[in-house]
Amino acid sequence: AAGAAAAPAPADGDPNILQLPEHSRGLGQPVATDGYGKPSKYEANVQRRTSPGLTQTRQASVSFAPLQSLFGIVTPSGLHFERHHQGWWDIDPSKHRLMVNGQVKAAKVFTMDEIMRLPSVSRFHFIECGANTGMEWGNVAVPTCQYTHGMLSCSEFTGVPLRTLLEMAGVDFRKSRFVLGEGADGSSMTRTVPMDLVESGEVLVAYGQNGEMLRPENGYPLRLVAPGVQGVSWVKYLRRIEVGDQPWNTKDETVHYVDLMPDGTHRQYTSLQECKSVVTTPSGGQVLLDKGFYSITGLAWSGRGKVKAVDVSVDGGRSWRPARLQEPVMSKCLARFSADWVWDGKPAIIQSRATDETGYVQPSYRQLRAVRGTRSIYHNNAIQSWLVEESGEVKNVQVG
Amino acid sequence: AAGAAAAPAPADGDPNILQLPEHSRGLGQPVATDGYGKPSKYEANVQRRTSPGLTQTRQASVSFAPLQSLFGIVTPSGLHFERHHQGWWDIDPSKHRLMVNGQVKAAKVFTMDEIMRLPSVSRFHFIECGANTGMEWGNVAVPTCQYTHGMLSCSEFTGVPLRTLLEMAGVDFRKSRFVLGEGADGSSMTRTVPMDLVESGEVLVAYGQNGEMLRPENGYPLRLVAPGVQGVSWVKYLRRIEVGDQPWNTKDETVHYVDLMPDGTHRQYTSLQECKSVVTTPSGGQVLLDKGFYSITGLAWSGRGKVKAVDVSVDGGRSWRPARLQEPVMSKCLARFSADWVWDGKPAIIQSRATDETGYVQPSYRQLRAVRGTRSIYHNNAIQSWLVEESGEVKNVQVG
Amino acid sequence: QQAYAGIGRDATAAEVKAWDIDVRPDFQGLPKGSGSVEKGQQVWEDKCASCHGVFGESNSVFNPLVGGTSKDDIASGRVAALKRTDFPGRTTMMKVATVSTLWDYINRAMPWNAPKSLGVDEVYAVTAYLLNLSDVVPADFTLSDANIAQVQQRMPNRNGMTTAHAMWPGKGLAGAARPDVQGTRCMKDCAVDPKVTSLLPAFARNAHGNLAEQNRTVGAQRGVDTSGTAAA
Amino acid sequence: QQAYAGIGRDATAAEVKAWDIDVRPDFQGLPKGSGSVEKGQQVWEDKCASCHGVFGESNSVFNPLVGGTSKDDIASGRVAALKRTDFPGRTTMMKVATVSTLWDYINRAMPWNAPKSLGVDEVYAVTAYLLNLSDVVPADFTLSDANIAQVQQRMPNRNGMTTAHAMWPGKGLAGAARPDVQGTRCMKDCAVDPKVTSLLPAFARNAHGNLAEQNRTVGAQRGVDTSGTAAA
Ligand code: HEC
Ligand code: HEC
Ligand SMILES: [Ca+2]
Ligand SMILES: [Ca+2]
Ligand SMILES: [Ca+2]
Ligand SMILES: [Ca+2]
Ligand SMILES: [Ca+2]
Ligand SMILES: [Ca+2]
Ligand SMILES: [Co+2]
Ligand SMILES: [Co+2]
Repeated sequence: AAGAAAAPAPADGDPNILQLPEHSRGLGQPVATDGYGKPSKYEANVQRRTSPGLTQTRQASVSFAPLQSLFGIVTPSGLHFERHHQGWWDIDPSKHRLMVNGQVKAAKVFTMDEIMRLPSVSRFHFIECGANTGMEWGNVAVPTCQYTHGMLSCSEFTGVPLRTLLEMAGVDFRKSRFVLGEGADGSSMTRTVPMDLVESGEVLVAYGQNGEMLRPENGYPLRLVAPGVQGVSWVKYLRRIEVGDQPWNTKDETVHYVDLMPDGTHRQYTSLQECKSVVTTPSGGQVLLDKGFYSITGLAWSGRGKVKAVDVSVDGGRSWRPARLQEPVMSKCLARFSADWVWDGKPAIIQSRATDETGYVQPSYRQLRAVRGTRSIYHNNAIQSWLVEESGEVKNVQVG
Repeated sequence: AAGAAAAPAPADGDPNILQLPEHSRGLGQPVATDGYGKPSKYEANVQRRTSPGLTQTRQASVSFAPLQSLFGIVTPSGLHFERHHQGWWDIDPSKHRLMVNGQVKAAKVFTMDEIMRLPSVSRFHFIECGANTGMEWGNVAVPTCQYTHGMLSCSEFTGVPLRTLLEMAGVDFRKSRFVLGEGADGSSMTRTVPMDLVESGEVLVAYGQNGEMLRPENGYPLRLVAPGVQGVSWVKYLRRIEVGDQPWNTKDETVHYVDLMPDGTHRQYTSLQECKSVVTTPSGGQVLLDKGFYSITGLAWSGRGKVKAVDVSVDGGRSWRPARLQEPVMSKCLARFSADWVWDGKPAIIQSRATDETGYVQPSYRQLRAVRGTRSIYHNNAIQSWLVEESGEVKNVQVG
Repeated sequence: QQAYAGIGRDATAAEVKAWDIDVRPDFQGLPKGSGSVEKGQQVWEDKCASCHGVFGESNSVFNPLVGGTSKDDIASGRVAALKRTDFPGRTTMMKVATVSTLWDYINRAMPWNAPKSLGVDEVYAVTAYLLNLSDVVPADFTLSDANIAQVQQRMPNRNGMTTAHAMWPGKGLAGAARPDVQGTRCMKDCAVDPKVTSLLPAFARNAHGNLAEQNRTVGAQRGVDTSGTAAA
Repeated sequence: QQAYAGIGRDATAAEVKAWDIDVRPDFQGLPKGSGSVEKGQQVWEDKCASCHGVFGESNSVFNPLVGGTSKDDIASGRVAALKRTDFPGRTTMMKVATVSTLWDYINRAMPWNAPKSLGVDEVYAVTAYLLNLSDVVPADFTLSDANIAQVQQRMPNRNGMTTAHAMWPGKGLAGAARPDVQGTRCMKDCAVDPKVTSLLPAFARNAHGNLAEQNRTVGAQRGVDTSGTAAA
């Protein structure tokens, strides 16, 4: 097999063992060298990246999380994918305000100080852009899982259930079945969110992400967290919530994030991210160093609740076996799966297929396209295939 | 009440609303401005810090995590507490090796490439230094929970169960009841770990932390993860595991991390971190801006398993009520609790008290000192008290 | 409320006015005003054309806004070109179903580098200009709060939207009880033909840069060195 | 093993020798060799005294290594001063129970800025010197692998350790089935006297810097401004 496998140790032993390294023979660096630390210099390849040609500007654009290099379910906040429509800002939280208005007894204004005084919850949830894997509807377009699936991240979010704020303003849940979230950036992103999700307590007005405040790129100091719903609804720099009795049909609800069907109609308000999975190791653009044992691992998720099972195939889908799921499996959260594999050096096609607690099974490209065609752009949750060639090289492919 | 409460809005409204901010009227920054992002500039106060006078050098020292500013249970890796005995290093992972030797059929050497090919697990665990809260055994010594409890962090760790490696080397679990972990830094930290924990599959040879590789300060590229056990046993820069039939009595097992009892004996091998909790908001060194509603929140944990309950008192321990526990509560992991409180502006003493699934109840200082005196240095898990003064100022106190 | 005494306060009327800018399909939120196509062309050329092209056709800063709609579409309320798999792009005017959306979005977000800088009448005018470019309104038209509901009746894709699916996570709009697509959890001898049907061409291997530099340098695998191949 | 074919390899003898440096209380792992107190003094003054002081008494880089032990302690194997609550510090020699620990640690970690640079005989010698400073061995003593077990019998705190507790998370050493301390889950009218018994003195408020700068500037509370008070 190809690749940069470590040279076999000489007869007496590996020089990295026999000659004690400098760090075993010296004094290292002091505590608090960095009051806020950073990754090793040897991790410099692990970066979020843009896909050339995808957008014409970098402020209305996307950067993709390097899923191929991540472990477990938490996305380091520095590598969280980005999607901006009019660029990102670092907003002074002492000047930021949240307004609640519309169909409420009294419109309200909250400072960040006040929001952070209210009872909060902390929950792990995935966020996926509705356009994730969108470039692959028609055919293979990009080489690695960073680009195929990297508009996906998962964090522990901390915030106040939006329900609490609506109750403070005086909401009538029988009358008002829709909520508008609006951002404070240039795009002032607006999206309609169903009151059902708000009423359940799931939708949060969040300030915390992975133990610290949200990152500026992810909406500091306040964003909407709408578990299971596509990322665009997780309005960043959240400045206003309006309560109403009908949806708003905003630009990103009728011109984008609408799914073009073969009959020329657009499906609108397809907000939910259906059950999906992807093998991240090994994955496209990698090369296996050797034959032998590998642990196939990847991520599975569902906007409808918990992942119930993930199956893995190494023969392009002819046969499958159940993968292990890492506990705890949480609702509307990434789940990490793994399966043992001994690579015999022959070509193999690796796939994963997730099933969620509602019984929904992730479809093949054939099954998905049979209904939705190839031009939807959004909500491509088809089974991903990686071809392992004899050279060890792994390629993004689609199988017929 | 004292403090910098926001000025009341003028009659027509808050200028932060009436005059649209710059970010609502302009174009923000592009995606991937930072391939690896960082916190907002407004979060600059949230740093790990040293406690002046605690150690004579900064390479054999500690930096404390800012618990007072953290949310949920995940500690951002950049704020993870540090404890070095001979400084930290950024080790080239391609040159790092792990040796397994001692009472095994064949001593083994593994490269990082090889370790990362094996089946891995990802689990959330707390790590607490055995000396956490050690400065407070006799009396109040430091002002904030960063210094009283900040040798505590919690991450999602990814790695290979040590059991897997020992089985590959050929271990006899009946004969070998102890394991030595040894680091590759100057201190080559060595600690004895019980085989019982290894056999259970809990002890990991870990390379991942919160989705990415370990940070250099936390042992990049490899560390031992010994859930429930004090941090010093989580050997960083792990280079060697020796299997044996008796403990090693290393310097940090007989000169430090031993607990001095009133009778002049030292308890040795007190490795386990018993059930403990601390209110982080509000906490020492803070000032409440106003009377009214507050959400008291904090962290609870136990080295023996899951936290079962946390109670909160605001009258210095005369009366208590159960706090809410944030799901999921995981074994040997931080749990976030919260309780509603309306501050009437009068002095109050806030405390939390955790109970774990074994039924162990966190003790008061009186209960703890009755058995262990005041000179143990290690394993101070007494109930913490914060005095809220009429001014709103919160002070670290001990109650009699 | 009593439970959280001291947290939050009532918004003033001026505050709500300053921020409550959304315009709904039923035109709730639309301020009174008007603007002609002619004035709109002026605004457009001054403040919009540099990015979107004089006729809204440019693809250099964003996708084209105008094009792909016909008089037939205006009559039927369905953009026929959306059915054609051979039709290259999809312009804004091909997709947008509600005129309120254009008004709301231009008002809140355009010009891109100076959002919320237009006056109400400028928004009416430039919206009128875009509608005229698509033949929705004539060249001598003046769009206003009074006639915008009629204009809605001529939007080329006004009947092109459906909520007949199971992907609205609430009750209000759900048009289908069950997902439209469903996989099968076949475990062996599955009836598939695992032939590779799509693969990146060799010349495109380096279009995303050298993949060796996009993978960790340690672990079960490396990134493939694609530096030898040409960028697309 | 078969399951993970191709992962890991047998270590060579030279490799194990290079890294397997630990010395256990039963002296497993101790290499043959010897060193005199006199030679130890030389090594000490050259390579150790700058940090630990000529007599191991310095508190400037680390806690004192030597002091606080007596001839009586050597006889009893219990350091009496550890019982005294009025005794200020605890030196290394007061605590260390096993001589192997000293040998092992000096060999692996000292000198602090050049660990693993000492030869085997130098480790023996400097260990002998430290033991002599504590009167464990006489000034003319030569410590060696042959006599180190006898020296162990004179370690001042050799009987000072106990594992009679429930905090070893395994079976091997657990000396108690149940935790020594147990709180009480009293919920009301608890028999406590919530009087403040310990508080930081006012002059120490700023000893850790200005707390206003150590808290977030937004949220339910701020850090207290302690900049007006003197540092300790
Ligand atoms: C500096 C460049 C620039 C200028 C000037 C500009 N736009 Fe835009 N426009 C954009 C970009 C980029 C987008 C896409 C934003 C996004 O992705 O959300 C856009 C989006 C739009 C859209 C929505 C298109 C769609 O399909 O999403 C409309 C309508 C629009 N602009 C109209 C205007 C009008 C009217 C003006 C002038 C008043 C204007 N633009 C000025 C760059 C510009
Ligand atoms: C440059 C400073 C420096 C030099 C030189 C130095 N030491 Fe140390 N020594 C330290 C520090 C700092 C520690 C504490 C390390 C830690 O916290 O783990 C220490 C710890 C020790 C300890 C353990 C003490 C305890 O209670 O943990 C011994 C024994 C020791 N040194 C012996 C020596 C000997 C012998 C030499 C010379 C061969 C030496 N040291 C040279 C700084 C030094
Ligand atoms: Ca208030
Ligand atoms: Ca409105
Ligand atoms: Ca384009
Ligand atoms: Ca190999
Ligand atoms: Ca050994
Ligand atoms: Ca000291
Ligand atoms: Co978007
Ligand atoms: Co330590």
